[in-house]
Amino acid sequence: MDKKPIIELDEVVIKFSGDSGDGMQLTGTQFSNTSALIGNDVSTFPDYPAEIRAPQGTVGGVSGFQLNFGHKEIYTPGDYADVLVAMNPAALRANLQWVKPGGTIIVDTDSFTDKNIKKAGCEESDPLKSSKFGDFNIIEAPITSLTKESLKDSGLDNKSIVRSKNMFALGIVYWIFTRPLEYTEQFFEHKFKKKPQILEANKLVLRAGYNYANTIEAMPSYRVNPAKIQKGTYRNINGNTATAWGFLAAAEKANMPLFIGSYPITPATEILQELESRKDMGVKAFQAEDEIAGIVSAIGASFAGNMAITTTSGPGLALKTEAIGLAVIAELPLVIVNVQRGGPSTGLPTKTEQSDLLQAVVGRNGEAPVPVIAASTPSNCYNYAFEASKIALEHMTPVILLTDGFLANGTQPWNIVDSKQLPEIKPRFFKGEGEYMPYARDPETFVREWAYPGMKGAEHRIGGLEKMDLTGNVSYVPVNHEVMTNKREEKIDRIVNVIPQQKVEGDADADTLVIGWGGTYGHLLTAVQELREEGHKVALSHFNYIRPLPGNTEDIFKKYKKRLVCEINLGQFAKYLRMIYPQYEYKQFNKVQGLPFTVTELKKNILKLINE
Amino acid sequence: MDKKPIIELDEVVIKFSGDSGDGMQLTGTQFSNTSALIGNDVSTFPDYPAEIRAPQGTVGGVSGFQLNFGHKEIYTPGDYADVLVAMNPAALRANLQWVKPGGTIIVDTDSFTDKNIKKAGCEESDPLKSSKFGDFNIIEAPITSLTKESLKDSGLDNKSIVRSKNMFALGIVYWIFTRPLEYTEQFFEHKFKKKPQILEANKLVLRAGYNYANTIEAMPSYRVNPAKIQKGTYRNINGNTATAWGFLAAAEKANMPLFIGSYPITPATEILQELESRKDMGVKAFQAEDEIAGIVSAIGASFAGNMAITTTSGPGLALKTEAIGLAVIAELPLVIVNVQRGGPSTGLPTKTEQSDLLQAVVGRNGEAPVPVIAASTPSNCYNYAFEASKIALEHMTPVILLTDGFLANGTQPWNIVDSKQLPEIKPRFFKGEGEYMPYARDPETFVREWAYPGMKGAEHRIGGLEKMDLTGNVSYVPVNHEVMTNKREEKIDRIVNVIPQQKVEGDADADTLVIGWGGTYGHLLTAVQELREEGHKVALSHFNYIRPLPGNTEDIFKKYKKRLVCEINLGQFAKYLRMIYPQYEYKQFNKVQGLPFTVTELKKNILKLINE
Amino acid sequence: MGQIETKKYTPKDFKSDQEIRWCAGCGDTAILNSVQKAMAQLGHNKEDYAVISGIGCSSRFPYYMNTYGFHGIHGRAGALASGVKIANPKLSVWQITGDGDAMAIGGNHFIHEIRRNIDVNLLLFNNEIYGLTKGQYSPTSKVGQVTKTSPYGNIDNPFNPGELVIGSQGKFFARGVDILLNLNIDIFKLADAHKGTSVVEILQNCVIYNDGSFAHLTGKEFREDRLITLEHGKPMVFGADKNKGLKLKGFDLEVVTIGENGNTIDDIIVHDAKNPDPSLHLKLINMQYPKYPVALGVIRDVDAPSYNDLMDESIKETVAKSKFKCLDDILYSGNTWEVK
Amino acid sequence: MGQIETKKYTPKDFKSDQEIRWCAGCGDTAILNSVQKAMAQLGHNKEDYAVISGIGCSSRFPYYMNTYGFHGIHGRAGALASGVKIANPKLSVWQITGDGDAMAIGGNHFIHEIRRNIDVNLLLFNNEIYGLTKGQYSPTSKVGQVTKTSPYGNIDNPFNPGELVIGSQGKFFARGVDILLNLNIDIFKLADAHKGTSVVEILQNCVIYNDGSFAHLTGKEFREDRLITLEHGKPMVFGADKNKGLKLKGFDLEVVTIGENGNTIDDIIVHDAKNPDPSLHLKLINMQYPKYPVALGVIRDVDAPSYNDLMDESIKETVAKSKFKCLDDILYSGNTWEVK
Ligand SMILES: Cc1ncc(C[n+]2csc(CCOP(=O)(O)OP(=O)(O)O)c2C)c(N)n1
Ligand SMILES: Cc1ncc(C[n+]2csc(CCOP(=O)(O)OP(=O)(O)O)c2C)c(N)n1
Ligand code: SF4
Ligand code: SF4
Ligand SMILES: [Mg+2]
Ligand SMILES: [Mg+2]
Repeated sequence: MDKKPIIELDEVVIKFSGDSGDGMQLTGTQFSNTSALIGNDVSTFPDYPAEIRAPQGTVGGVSGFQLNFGHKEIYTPGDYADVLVAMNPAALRANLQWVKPGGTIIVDTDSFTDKNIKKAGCEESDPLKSSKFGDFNIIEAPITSLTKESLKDSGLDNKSIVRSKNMFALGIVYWIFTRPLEYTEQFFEHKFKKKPQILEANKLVLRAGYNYANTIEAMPSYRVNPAKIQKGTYRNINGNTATAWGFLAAAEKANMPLFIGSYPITPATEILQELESRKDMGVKAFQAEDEIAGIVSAIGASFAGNMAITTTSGPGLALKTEAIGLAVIAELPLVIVNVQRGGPSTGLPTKTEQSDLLQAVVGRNGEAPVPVIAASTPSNCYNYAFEASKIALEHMTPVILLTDGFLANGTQPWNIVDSKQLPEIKPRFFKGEGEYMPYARDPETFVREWAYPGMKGAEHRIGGLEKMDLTGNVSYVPVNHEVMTNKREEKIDRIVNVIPQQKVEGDADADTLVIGWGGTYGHLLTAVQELREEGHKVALSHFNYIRPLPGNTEDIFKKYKKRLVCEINLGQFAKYLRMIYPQYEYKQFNKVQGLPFTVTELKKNILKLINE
Repeated sequence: MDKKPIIELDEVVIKFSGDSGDGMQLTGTQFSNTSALIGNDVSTFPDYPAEIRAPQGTVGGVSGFQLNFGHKEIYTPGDYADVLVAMNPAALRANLQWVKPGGTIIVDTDSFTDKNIKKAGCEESDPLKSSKFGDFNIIEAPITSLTKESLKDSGLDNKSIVRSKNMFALGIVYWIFTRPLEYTEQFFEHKFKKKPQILEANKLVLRAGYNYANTIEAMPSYRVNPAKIQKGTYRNINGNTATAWGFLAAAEKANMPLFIGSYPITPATEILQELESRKDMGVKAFQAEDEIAGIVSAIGASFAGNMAITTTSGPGLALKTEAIGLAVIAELPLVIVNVQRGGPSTGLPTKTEQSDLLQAVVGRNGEAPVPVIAASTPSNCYNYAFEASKIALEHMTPVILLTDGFLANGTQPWNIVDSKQLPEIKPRFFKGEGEYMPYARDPETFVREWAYPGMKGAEHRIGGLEKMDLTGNVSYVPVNHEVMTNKREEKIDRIVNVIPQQKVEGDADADTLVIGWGGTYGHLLTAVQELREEGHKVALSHFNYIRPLPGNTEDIFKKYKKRLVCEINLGQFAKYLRMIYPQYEYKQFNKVQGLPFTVTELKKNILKLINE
Repeated sequence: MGQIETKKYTPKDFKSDQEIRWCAGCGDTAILNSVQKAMAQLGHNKEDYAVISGIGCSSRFPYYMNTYGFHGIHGRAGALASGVKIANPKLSVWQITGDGDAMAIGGNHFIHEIRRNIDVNLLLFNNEIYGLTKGQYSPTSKVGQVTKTSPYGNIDNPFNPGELVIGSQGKFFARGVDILLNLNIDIFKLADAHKGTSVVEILQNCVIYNDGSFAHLTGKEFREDRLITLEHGKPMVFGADKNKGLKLKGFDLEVVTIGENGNTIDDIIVHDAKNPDPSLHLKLINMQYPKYPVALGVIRDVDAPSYNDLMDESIKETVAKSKFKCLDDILYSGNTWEVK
Repeated sequence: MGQIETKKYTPKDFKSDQEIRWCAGCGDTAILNSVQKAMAQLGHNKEDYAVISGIGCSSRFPYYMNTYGFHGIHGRAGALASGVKIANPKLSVWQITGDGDAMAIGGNHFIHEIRRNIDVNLLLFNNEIYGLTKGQYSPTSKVGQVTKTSPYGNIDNPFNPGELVIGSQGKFFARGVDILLNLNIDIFKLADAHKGTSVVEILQNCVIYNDGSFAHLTGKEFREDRLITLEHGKPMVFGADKNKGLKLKGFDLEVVTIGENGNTIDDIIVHDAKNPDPSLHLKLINMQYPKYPVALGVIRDVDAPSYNDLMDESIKETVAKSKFKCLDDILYSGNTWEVK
């Protein structure tokens, strides 16, 4: 097996693609888990159609799973694939443009029937023979028939047999990249514990693919050595799970019960699902009848003394707008997670976008200031969910946490941040001494004290009407309204004192500063690093704290001559920066295709500005 | 009666104030109607508590009606009152600070009992004797007992008798300002047609008050001559009625049925109420179960080929956010009226504010551009409701029309704009020729064609998912999403070509430009005019078109050295201007007290900037 | 649910220092009194009461109660109360809501709260009008009613709140009248004892915008003949002389006079509020004057698990079974690896 | 309502050019076929159909219909359809909605549309799951059901759609099954003929996330014994041998075998879908297997004015009486004055 010469690589991008029913998500996940477990850094990007089952064999029905793994640190799932696995003509057609020149393409030749080629809408009758293939290293494998062959004695029905062909493909790729099979085999053993026939079949096919690759000549074998990454215990994690766990961590640190009130919506649903599963940790997960009940029940839970959150995506955030205002005026802690997706309206529900920023920052009736925080990698969703909770609880305010479809579904090896590594969270509970004044504030932070039902002697009433300073009684006194409006604003502004300073990565003496926020971090960092490696001077300042902006933001901006704000929208952060720091000019690079940036296009656009 | 010398005045501010149950709104309305009918210009500002009936006798329960009428053009209800009518101690206490030095105060001495004085929370035991009164001309009238006296033979019960004491007060004021009684008498005749006893009693008391004023000495009598205003037929109108009628006008001009789907909310409800009454004009007024059903039913009606609108206030706009996105992507005409009130959340529901601006402009998920228009006087709500409808129908887009509590309830004599004076409205209906392409666009305006159910041969499907250019079929093609996003944005931007140029009032060669938008126009104009009369150079540019801004906005801004944006919020329009024209500096003057500006404070702040 | 021992409270203990701002004569004030009286008699600690409302005249209620209170946003009282109760099931949660708050904008939360059987005492102040916004028709306004938004008469067919409760699988429904303090107090005690959503519709007079909407039923002179107060286990008799009653005739209800046409007290239906089958309760709820007397009292009171109890049990069970004792257990579970 | 003459359409005329994107075997496809067949037989012009939906797998329906169609936003199908129908009452409006779309987020519009009796044919695809979001429990999921959001079993007590329709004063309720094309077509015709909200619950199999949810009822082998198809005016008989039936026993329903224990066909209840009193309909709607057969067909079909007709009449009446013929009449009415 290891007779062949092995070529060492730094970084490889693989895209598994096939029909929605072909199990590509599972295949991709297995490959990335194995790679992570053997010490590579990995970044993944699952990409699937909005339909549960889009029409078989069509380009619209192609499901893809891209991953980038390497010997060095990996920040993005990669622009172009070194290896494409295409289980049918549609998958080939949809992804060919995304394969690097000279890249390897593995196709299941059995699927290239006339019918399938037509369904895929290919122009040529035999796309495998097409001149376009000159540049590629094509591996034509009769995957379906070989799968059938290897399972002919398994006793399984034809449908089940064919369903396991993805494991044949995985076996091939495992061999090419010298991966061990054991982790995937362990996975089978767990998953098919109660179905020994299926368990055996999967193992058999995986190995058959592996052996097939070993057998046929003309196939290079690569090794991607473990990455030199920080010490620690790692696990693979995606953004939604990381978000859910960040809240668990916060509740534990605050020593409070965790309540989530949510309504399912793509791509946020997994947070709710994970927390429903965490009933085993005492989480009160309430699947509400709609988004409004989701947030309002969470506000009720917060009033009752729980740490409360609600999770959603764009259209759901729109529906929660009115209730966010209630949490603002009631000054109750609450975290609202918005996993952004393609808009407007239902838009492109399974695709990523950053177009809810202004809605989050200013999209409410009345003067209703809310801190806004954005995570920037799948794994740091954990940290920012924790941070959002800490700010909410310690500053008695709703906080909006922005992630996006790319972060939510993307995975990454994560150097586990356990409870020892996290700071304390100390809500400002009423201590029971003296008379309780619901709207008396800490003179430093402007934060009021929290008393909740069950606390003896602190009975009080709150609500959505303007309230008298200190007492919280309803008040229509004109000047009091201005006082309270200003205090609410000031309270949020002062959070600047507890958030970290903004960082810059790259050249301090560059002319050009690239500015980004949220889920584009990996792509922006890679682009900037590559440009620097190529000899250009450039820096990146990527934002996680949106409102308030870190205190040193202006200091950073003024150091650079040129600023390029890159976003997956029409320029909302640029607009926001103009609102706050109008004295600087901001160039924009925007993309609105429901897709993450590519490093290539970023470099091109940054370079253009550098050279201007 | 006309033996006394009559003093001629240019402008007078009167405030009627009393308990919520004292009928001050009616009294004020009668005075302003009479004044308007005899040719004065008038501006009014009703101001009442949020409770239906706030506790009797307390300051919180005081209901006021302020009006400014004059011989010259009147743009605001005035800052300080020349005459205050105070029906009880609480009314006196609440309003004393708003009376001009040397002003006249008419009090019902019967109401100054110990109990009432205590209820009002007055510091002194006899507030009428207080030293604070040195400066005022006090008319102490035993209004309640005189009312009782004059009705002692009326056969009415005590409650009904006392209820008419407001007419006694009105009679006094009528006499002071030499107003005829006939219009109010006609009003009684209409209103109490079926209650002749009450009719007679009201007439009697009104006249008794009038005669009382005539009888007692030491009382000057003033005349405010008719204003020199434009020729035409006039009527009194408030902002909500004007808004409703603007829509009627638009539907008539577009020759389309008018549909309104709304849910009651202060201070927008009267628009719905007026249009419910206009069933007699064929209006389909649908009081929905909530705000969401209000707007969504309107979208349905628009899809079905009606001219559709929905009306609400802040919290309701928040609830409609998601559905506005649907109208954006479906590219269906719709007008959303938002009558702004004090926020956040329920806030100060009966008070005015301009704090929903950013919500209107950018507060939606996804890139969801919507034109935003703001009315600036009670009567021009008519024009801008018409304009909003015209843009919606001719550009196939939802349009947000902003008014506010001050405009909604304020009244003004209105030089009627009838159908002859209004432009045509020409929706781009599908003509039935050729194949219908739902998302084919006019190359100039980017507007699509409108076909609706019932039109033969144009059957098609629309919805909230991203759609393919031209055909409107669902599309997940990445580049198409960008194309459509840009076209939707561009369509709204191009509306700049059909809206009027921005105007400047005042000195073209001033250094200082005052900038405002929406309901503050009257106050800003008065302040600027008065400053100019006082010899200062200053100009005003007041905005009605918010998104897009008029094409010449930049030209105007660049002409001035200093810009002061005055708003009833924390500076939302200033932020918005920085977003669009960051190259200019904007100073701010903001007030968030649930009250309109006073001309006095505006002048002070503008002057400060002029002198800087 | 606080201590078992009965606290010695007086109604005054439940009065807040805020001045009542309802119109003089508004039914809300009478209901406030009956709630305060009832609470003084119930066994909960004062700090364990949470009084939750939406927006409307009626929803100002919490401000007048010296308990924990939350005046929410319009229509969302049900969701707010649900969150409070699930978050802390020990609390005694009272939801105050109007016909608009609960059945117009809040309709969805209303039906879901009821179907889930969240253990909340839900007092629905039905004045058949939107009071706070000054008199538009509500989803319980009568057909033909002239209001600010139905100047030509209302064409919107009204809900019958109890019927919607049945449709939502409600397990407790009672009907009170603002001015009938003792009846209300009796109902509140049973509502408090019932574990699940206890919906109490209270016919409430809005003196300003819908005065006398229930006067044809509640007028002292004829009240006894037009209303029937149901009590579990008691025969359904009514009338000034307690000689009228309800009898089953096939699948229908019939009003009979005891002692006439051979009808005896034994012919009269004995009220069974505990019957899970809702169809007879529905008939009782739907009874309308003049054909029938209108039913007051606890019409339905059926035991069923509440969502909050099920949630609690389910959490206890899974926590007990779980291998995870703290988050670190989860973080280090499954596929992890070490980099040294 | 289009012309009286019957159009000669075939089901193909109602198929759009868009490829169907439901999973192979999804019940939605069967329902689509039955709707297209029914429409070909009804008397409306094709351009007068408006097919309106919310969001969900089922709500993709309009894309496959060659009629006017609007795929709305989640939960708002009822409000959208209401607007369409009120705006243009001549249209034949078909609302397509899922159990989540209609009864979770859309619950409020659902109950209000029904209470108003807006003349819409409302097809509720009940698969007891959220399909499009990949398998969370819905408000009709069974207690104990394991789904993505109920990994330890669902604790949320489900609605029975028909019961909620009754609670909302529904005048028409029918139940169909995805695969029973002829039954569905019969129902659709009656729904179309009914003026008012015609709610048709269709038991729909989601092969991916809730496969076999209704299999215990609809399996060919026992279907006849576990389902009963009600027809107005016909006795309530069922069973493979048509020898079982429903009989009234006091206030309850009983399943009896004709010919056994002295039961004859005359003991069997004759279905009266037109009875305004909902209590027997409610019992029929609530029948659950194994105690009872589950009722299919048109269970309730009661005449009552629709909101849209009342609106139309009210407008006609007020317009006829009005002194205002155009806006100028209003502008110049009342107190006006001239400045010369
Ligand atoms: C989101 C929102 N929509 C509308 C309103 C306006 N509003 C306040 S209370 C109310 C209705 C009140 O009726 P009801 O609930 O019956 O209470 P009542 O005043 O009759 O006691 C309405 C429409 C609001 N405050 N918020
Ligand atoms: C405002 C909003 N909330 C949530 C969603 C996500 N969502 C889409 S469909 C759906 C539920 C679908 O269930 P159902 O209506 O039963 O339709 P099915 O897919 O089962 O046919 C949900 C929760 C959304 N699109 N919009
Ligand atoms: S308006 Fe009606 S409901 Fe509101 S406080 Fe007054 S009487 Fe009560
Ligand atoms: S997920 Fe279920 S409901 Fe949705 S298309 Fe597939 S089978 Fe049908
Ligand atoms: Mg009410
Ligand atoms: Mg479903």
